[in-house]
Amino acid sequence: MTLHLVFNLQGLESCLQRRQPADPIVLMGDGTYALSQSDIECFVLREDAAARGITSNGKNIHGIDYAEFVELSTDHNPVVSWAD
Amino acid sequence: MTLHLVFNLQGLESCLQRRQPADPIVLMGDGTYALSQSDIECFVLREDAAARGITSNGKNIHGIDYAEFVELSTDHNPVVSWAD
Amino acid sequence: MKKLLFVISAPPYTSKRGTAQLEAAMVAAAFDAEVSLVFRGDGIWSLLPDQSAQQVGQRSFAKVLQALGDYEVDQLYVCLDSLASRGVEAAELMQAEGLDLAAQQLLLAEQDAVIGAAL
Amino acid sequence: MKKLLFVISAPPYTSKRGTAQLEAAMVAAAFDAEVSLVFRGDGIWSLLPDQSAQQVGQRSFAKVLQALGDYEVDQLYVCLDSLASRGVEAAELMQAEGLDLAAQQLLLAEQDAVIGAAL
Amino acid sequence: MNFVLAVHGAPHNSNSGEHAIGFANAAIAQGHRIERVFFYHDGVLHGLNSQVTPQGENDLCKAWSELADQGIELAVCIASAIKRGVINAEEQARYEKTSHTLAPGFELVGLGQLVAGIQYADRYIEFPQ
Amino acid sequence: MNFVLAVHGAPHNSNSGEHAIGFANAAIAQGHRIERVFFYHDGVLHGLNSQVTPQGENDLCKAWSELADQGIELAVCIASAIKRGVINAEEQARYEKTSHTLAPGFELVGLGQLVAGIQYADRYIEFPQ
Repeated sequence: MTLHLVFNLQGLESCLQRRQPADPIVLMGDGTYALSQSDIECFVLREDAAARGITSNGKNIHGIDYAEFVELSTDHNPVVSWAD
Repeated sequence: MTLHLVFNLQGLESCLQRRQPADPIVLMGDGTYALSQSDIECFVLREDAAARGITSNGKNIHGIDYAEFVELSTDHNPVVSWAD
Repeated sequence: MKKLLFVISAPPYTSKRGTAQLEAAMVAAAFDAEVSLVFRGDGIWSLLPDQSAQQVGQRSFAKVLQALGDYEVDQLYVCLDSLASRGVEAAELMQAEGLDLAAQQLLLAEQDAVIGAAL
Repeated sequence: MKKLLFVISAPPYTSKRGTAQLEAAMVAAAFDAEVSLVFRGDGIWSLLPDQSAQQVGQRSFAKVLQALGDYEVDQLYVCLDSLASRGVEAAELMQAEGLDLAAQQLLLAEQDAVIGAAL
Repeated sequence: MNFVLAVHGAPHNSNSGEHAIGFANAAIAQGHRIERVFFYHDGVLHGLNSQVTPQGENDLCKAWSELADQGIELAVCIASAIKRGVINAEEQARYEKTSHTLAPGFELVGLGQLVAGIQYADRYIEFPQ
Repeated sequence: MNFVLAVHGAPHNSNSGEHAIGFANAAIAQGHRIERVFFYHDGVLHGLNSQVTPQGENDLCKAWSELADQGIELAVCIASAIKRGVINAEEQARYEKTSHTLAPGFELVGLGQLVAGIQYADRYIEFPQ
């Protein structure tokens, strides 16, 4: 199963249009701004969201650190980045 | 009167929303792709459009070179750039 | 004394252009220009409170923004259309006066120069 | 032999990333990878015919694209949604097979690696 | 007329340089004066002296050098420059780097030079990308 | 598990470096191997030796250097690098530049090293911005 790394809002849209529905998504960098707009189920790199002042209160949002990010990467293949 | 330099399609949208209606626009760089989509009256830097393979057949499109670009800049003030 | 408008349309922390824009605005104020600043597009994210930039090893945009006051740069504006299209309420942001597109049109028309309209 | 998909989503000539992507795709083919290429977003502008890049002192993207054939890279695709949203007809472009989003989903799912999805 | 130009984009990731050079040469040909070209953000990378122009591509370094020879000030924002590795001999010594990297004809200046230029010039024209 | 990471964004215009370094350190801590970090496009600017880290900001140069000391290959695409002014002593001589600018721990390589890395590694992970 593919893991999708999303680096901005336009990238999220491109990803959502093209992923398999069950593929997990990690929001990173400016991709974390998506938390203030949508409530898709996803992982989010906690330190990138915190840096930007974004708090996620959605119950489908799973904050992760780099260690958990590495674990997701080993559990999925390939890992595809999106940042249109 | 302000002269607007537009460097991409998103920049054109931002510019159109905020310029005075009579302000002239120069499309440059990736802003020249707008020619294949819209028919607003505008100037276009001819060599940037040609490089990208864009031909303008609209009658409101005025191709210019750098010399004419300089003349437009002296005739207007300020000159504002758009490239969101 | 010229009227200079600084535009911030990129989000903070990925590129560092927004911070550099603030620094330029402070210098302009120190040079006695009449300075205003507008946040639009993804630049509006710069105004979220509670940024913790030290987590990613950067200076906090919010701190640089506060320093603007020391330079008497107090004409801070935010584009209401950019907020609406991102589902953000003005009340969620640090203080900046909301401007609709017509008001931005007027603001632009009275400037001597616009800096970083593309940032 | 791995399946590698190269994505081009930036227009040519402003950044030079598209050309660099083509070069990487050729090297991958020379290394016996199974290579495909998809143009989407503003990357679709790369496929306009009659580019005259020498006018701005650059190499023509179209020429590098033609060289792909020498490396037997012949799986060239273009996103039909990206064309539609830009008002471009597939017939106006240099040859690439049109794919809708469902077909791109299948193409992505069978890759071992995707390179430059962000370009 | 008197112009200040601003270059905000990196050499290989934008057309900022091409646009500014094209404008400057046309303006000079018409008898105008380019008071200063101000390099800001990633634009400061135009002043890096170790760049190699690929065959068949625009030689921007040569074009800048020709503008400098005509007395045009190529002003590189020092704050943007040193963090990107564009340093003169003085900054090399200060930060104990192995070499200076600022191309001939360019100089490192403060942001005040941008503002003073805008205040003084008839036109400020920005080439963002 | 064996990773190849790719860095595509410039140091001060992206978070590519921060993301790749964060990932690499966490992967190593879990006993994984980073086969290679491949710097491409503007990402090659991470290898420029004249950069000065601003006070209070992440010292990426130090972080890269620590990764290199652990035996991780910092592979800089030579085609992307020389046109952006990131050159080693050999390229300095070839193009008659005044100094080399490649930071210790980085090396210039061909695009083949990207492809070979992807072919060999268990995962390819790209940090575009």
